Amino acid sequence: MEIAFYLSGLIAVLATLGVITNTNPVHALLYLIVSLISVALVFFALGAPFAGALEVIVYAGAIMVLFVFVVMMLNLGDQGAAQEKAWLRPRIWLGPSLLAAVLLVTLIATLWSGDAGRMISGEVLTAKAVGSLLFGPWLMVVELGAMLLLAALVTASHVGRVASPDKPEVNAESGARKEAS
Amino acid sequence: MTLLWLILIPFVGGLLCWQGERFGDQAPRWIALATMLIELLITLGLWFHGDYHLPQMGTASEATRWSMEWQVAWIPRFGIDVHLALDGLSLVLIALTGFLGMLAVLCSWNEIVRRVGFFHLNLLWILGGVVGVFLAIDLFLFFFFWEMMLVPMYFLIALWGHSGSEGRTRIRAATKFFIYTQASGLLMLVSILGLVFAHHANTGEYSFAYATLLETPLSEGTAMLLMLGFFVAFAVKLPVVPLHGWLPDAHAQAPTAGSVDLAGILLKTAAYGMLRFALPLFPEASQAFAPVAMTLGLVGIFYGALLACGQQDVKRLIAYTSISHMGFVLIGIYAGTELALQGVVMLMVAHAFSAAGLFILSGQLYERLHTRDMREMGGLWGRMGSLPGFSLCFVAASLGMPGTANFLGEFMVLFGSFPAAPWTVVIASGGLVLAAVYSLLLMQRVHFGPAKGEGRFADLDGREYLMMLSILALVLLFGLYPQPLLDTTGAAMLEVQQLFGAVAQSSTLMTGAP
Amino acid sequence: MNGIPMEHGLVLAAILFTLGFAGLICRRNMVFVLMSLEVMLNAAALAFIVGGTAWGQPEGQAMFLLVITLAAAEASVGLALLIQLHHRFKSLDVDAANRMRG
Amino acid sequence: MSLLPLTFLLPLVGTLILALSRGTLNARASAVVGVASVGLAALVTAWVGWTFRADGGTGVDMTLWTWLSVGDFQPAIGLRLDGLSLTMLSIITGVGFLIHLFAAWYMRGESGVTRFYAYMNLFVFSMILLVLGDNVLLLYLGWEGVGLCSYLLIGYYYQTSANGWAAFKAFIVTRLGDVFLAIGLFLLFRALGTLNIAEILARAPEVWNEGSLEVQLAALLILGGALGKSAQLPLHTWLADAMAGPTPVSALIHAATMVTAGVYLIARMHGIFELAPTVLYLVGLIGALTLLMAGFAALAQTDIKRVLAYSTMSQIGYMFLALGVGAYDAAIFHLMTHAFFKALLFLSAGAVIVSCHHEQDMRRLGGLWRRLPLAYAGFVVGGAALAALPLVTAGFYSKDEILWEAWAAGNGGLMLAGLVGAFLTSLYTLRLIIGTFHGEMKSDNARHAEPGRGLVHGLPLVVLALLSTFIGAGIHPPLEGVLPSGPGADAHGVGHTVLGIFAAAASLGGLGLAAWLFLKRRRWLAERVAGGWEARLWRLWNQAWGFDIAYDRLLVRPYRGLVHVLRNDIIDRLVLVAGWMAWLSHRGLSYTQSGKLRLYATSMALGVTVILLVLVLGG
Repeated sequence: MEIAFYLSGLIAVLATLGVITNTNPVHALLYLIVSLISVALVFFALGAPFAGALEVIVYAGAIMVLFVFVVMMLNLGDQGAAQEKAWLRPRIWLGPSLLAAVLLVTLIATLWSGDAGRMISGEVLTAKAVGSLLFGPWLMVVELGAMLLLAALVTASHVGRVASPDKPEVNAESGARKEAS
Repeated sequence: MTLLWLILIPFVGGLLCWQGERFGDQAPRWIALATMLIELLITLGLWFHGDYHLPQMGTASEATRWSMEWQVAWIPRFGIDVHLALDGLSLVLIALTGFLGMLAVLCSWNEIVRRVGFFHLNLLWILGGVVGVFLAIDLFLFFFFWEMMLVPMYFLIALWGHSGSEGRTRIRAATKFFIYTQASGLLMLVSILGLVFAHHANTGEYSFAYATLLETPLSEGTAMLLMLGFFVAFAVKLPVVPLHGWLPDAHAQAPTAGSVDLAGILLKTAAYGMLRFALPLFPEASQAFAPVAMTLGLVGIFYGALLACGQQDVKRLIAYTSISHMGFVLIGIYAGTELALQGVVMLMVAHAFSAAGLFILSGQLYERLHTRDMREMGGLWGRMGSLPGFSLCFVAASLGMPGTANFLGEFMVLFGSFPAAPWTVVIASGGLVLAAVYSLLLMQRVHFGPAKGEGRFADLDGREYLMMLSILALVLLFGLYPQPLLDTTGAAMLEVQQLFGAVAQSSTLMTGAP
Repeated sequence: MNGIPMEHGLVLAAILFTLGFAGLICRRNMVFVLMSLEVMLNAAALAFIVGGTAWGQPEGQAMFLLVITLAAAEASVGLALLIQLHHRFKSLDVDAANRMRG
Repeated sequence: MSLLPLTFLLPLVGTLILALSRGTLNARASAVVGVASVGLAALVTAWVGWTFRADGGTGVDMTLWTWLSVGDFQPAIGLRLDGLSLTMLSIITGVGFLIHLFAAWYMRGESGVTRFYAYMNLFVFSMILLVLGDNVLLLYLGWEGVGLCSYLLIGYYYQTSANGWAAFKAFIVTRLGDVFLAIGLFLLFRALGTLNIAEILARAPEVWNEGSLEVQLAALLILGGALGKSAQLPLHTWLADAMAGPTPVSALIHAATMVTAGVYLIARMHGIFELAPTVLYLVGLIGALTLLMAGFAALAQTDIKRVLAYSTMSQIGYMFLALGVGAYDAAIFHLMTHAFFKALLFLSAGAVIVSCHHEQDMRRLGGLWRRLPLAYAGFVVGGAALAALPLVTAGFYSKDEILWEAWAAGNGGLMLAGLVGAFLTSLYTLRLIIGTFHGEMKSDNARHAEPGRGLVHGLPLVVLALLSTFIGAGIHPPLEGVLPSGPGADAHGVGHTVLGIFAAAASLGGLGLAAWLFLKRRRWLAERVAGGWEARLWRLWNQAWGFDIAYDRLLVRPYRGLVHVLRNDIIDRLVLVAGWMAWLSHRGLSYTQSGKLRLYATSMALGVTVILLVLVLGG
């Protein structure tokens, strides 16, 4: 079980590295899916099978499919990959990576400064426990989540329209700017 | 209950004006006029039927301090009440508000043609806020009305103002006015809260009531800091010189009614605030601060007068004269003798009349000449009927010609302050010469000298003539027979004097030097 | 067989989060930015799960559910924006959409 | 019930009628209202004077109402009639009526006559209040009121800017004096706790020792007020310019009444000055200096009215001299005779000016004595009185008394100054008459002079001419008991006669020298004055010793400079610096709003890192 945790953890880290360094969106997406599945394995190893299942179904399944659709719809060709290469020069990524490294070090240092020693035994917390929690005391939170999803649905369907009727809006905005300045 | 109505009438009247616009442009004007007339009549009724002499001032207990009171809880958790009370001082100032309100409505009769209803809504709401300030004795309520006045005034300047020269737009003037007064108002809020917390620390109870806070014991440093918060808020509104920047712009760019209200009433709320709150709440700190305040008053007198001499815009000139006159008010307030305080009331009333008169006249000049630039005037005496004559009278009032109320005000302040601070008074008297200089410069530049053109302008019509004559009559009446006014405010001023002067006797700070 | 130390799980979450963050600030292509965001959200979710299992409480998984909801909402709105970006600027460069600079 | 209030209420009613008429009154009706109100006031004054005599000179005290009452501060609108105020009242209404009457002739054909009479009546009203007020505040009301009317009347011809500025100057300079007076009043009230004049005079000796600092200061401040109003050194510069007003105004305000208010004030407050002998001596000294300074200045003027203006200053200098030696009654007596003959001179000058189509420069007049006999007669009689021609003129008696009192007080220096002044007076008076009425006519305006006709023209001149002779000197102001008698009052001996002879000699000597110089040696004089040091001296005298220029350099220009520097409100600009800084920081911060998403994320991460680091390292 520990082996499963460490192994899938390693795979997750490597796959994520692949996500952020790859220049081809489709390849990157595949790496991301690998990363998500290995995290799902981590969940299983930790004893949260419900979460692991959801991770696979929702994350690696639904959300990633959405990404794939979008990438396919935009039809990013070879010159896209070339541009990605141009954007990914060491001069550009070195600074941010350094900052990220510092952040990581700080985070780990923070972790170690807290009280350590709690072990995860891997006892399984079943979907039943989660369900009775969610539809018991956390009912409000579930409803809020539902609202959030609804709002996201409305927003996405509005924003995502390609022929949005906002040409006059742009004009109005620039007009307002002229007045203010 | 009458007191509540005094506040509500302008607000309700304002809403009626707003909606009355549906029935044509004349409707809001008549409604506003009627509203202010009712307000004035109620006040005068109170004046004639009430007794404001209140002889037993020595034992100033709650029962005798106010002539009328009205109280209802508002936010009990913090000890905030809607607590209104009336004494002679508030009565006089509310009557003044009513009268000047009528004048403001009358003088914008032909001037305002756009959005008439909304204009009168703003105008009346300012006046309602002012009345609230004069009546509120709950500090939170006071602050509420204090801030309440600003918003409609902002709109009044921003929407119906005139743009001045050299990039002095009305929006800028309005914004400047709002920022100055709002920022200082917030400082006052901090002071009020500080006072309330100090009281809470002493007694464990929250209270914003004036009478309760009056007895809060404060350490010397705290009292000074809190007093300064109040002082700065009032000093901006008065205005005291380093903080006067908003006034010339706001006065000059506001429509005539706005200038009349600003100079006539809004400035008086500051003096009222000092008399009602800053001095009685912090007598020791105020006493210690008095030399500084008087020096600021002196600076104001001379600075305002000097700047008035250098202006080309009629309304800016008058605005700076207000600064100069308010310097006398400040000196009188902090001299703290009974005579000086009564003089302050007198001067406030007198300045309200004379400044209102001058502003209305410059508004009428503007209607005829379409300019406020004095370089384009001159030789108007024979060309405008009786307008120059009235200008002369109000200029004379402004320079403190005896027989006018301004003279009595200034001289009472000076007579009263002389025992307390002789050198201050001696220097301040020099301001009388400068007052003559700027006042006569106004006459000389506008009405005397060779005429700049042919033909005559329209004489004052009946409305304008009546307006000017009524102000002039009041100026002369209070100049020659001010006793009814003085009797009314006497008790209130005596109380301030006792709160403030009691400290003067015990402290050795005020031995003469300014 | 005494289980996994909680710190190890959290360190894993931290590494994933930092990697996602590095991707977020390195990449200019909005597709990658959105993917990096998914990684970061996923890392946060992992931290919840680790916490929940370490104490043996189901709240960790409940929070995970919320995070996943959030991620779904974010992904849908983000992708809609991506389409708009592509449509308007003919580019996926997030820096192209900087009209809101002061 | 005394009729006393009517004396000032009638002019007030006149003012109100004229002011509120809004142009409905024509010139004739305005004149009728204006003249009649003062005429009625003069009649009432006569009645009041008669009852005053009949009552044996006890006077009247009337309190109309309490002006205001706050604590001790209780000035009343109250009147006090005694010998002094009755004298002044008679001069104001009597001479004032004659001048109003003359003005009806002078002002015909002018525009805005209604305004003129409104101001004139207001002036009479204020002046009467000044002399009748029983407390200093009411006196101050009148004091400022006459100043305002003076301002308005000097600037009556408002279309010319210079007139307006002359009026402006007159008001500001006198206002400067008024401020001193006001401070003096503050001091008096603080020390004595009253504003009533009678009480002030009664309490002053109780509170103050003779010569104490405070009383000296009070006297000095009151003197400051008097100097401004009476155009004495160093506040005298306004009077010559004040001649810009219509001539009746100069006669009434700037010769007969208002400018003598300072003399009245000092006489009224004599109790204070008695306690401050140093200041009293200063009064005399200033009077002597002014009379000499103005005498020389009058010698070098070419404008008729300016000659008269400087002579007025000089004559008031005599009055101050008299006050300075404690001869209050002599001062008031001279005030009265001066009012007669100077009003006569001004009205005659007015007659000349109108007849000659508003020409008032001596260099363009001359030879008018045949054409304008009445004006000439007025000038001769008035000039004789001014020059104090012995025995026959009123001026001789009053001036002689002043000189005698100065001598009797032991002030030989002041007396000598008076004698020199008398000599100068004769000199410039005859110069004026010769220059205006003799020699050849020097301009068309003079050649086409049209003599004035009618009763309103003739009557005032004749009456005033009569009063300027010894007849006027027969009127003795009823001042006993009001003012302390002078030092030489009861010592009319040989010395007085000898001094009278000296004074007569000075006067006659001046006349003789003037006749010789201006009739026989005119060309020689003109040559002398054309160049060299004489020309410089002439210019100096013509500029009245250069006070105007000095004041302009020392006071007016720095003031204007200061105004110019401050004009844009420096403090406001300084406050705006705060706003400017806010704007700068806004610019700076808005620069960071680059719209680059990754920068925002980076800065956020930086923040998180820093906070965490602080927590880790700090905790």
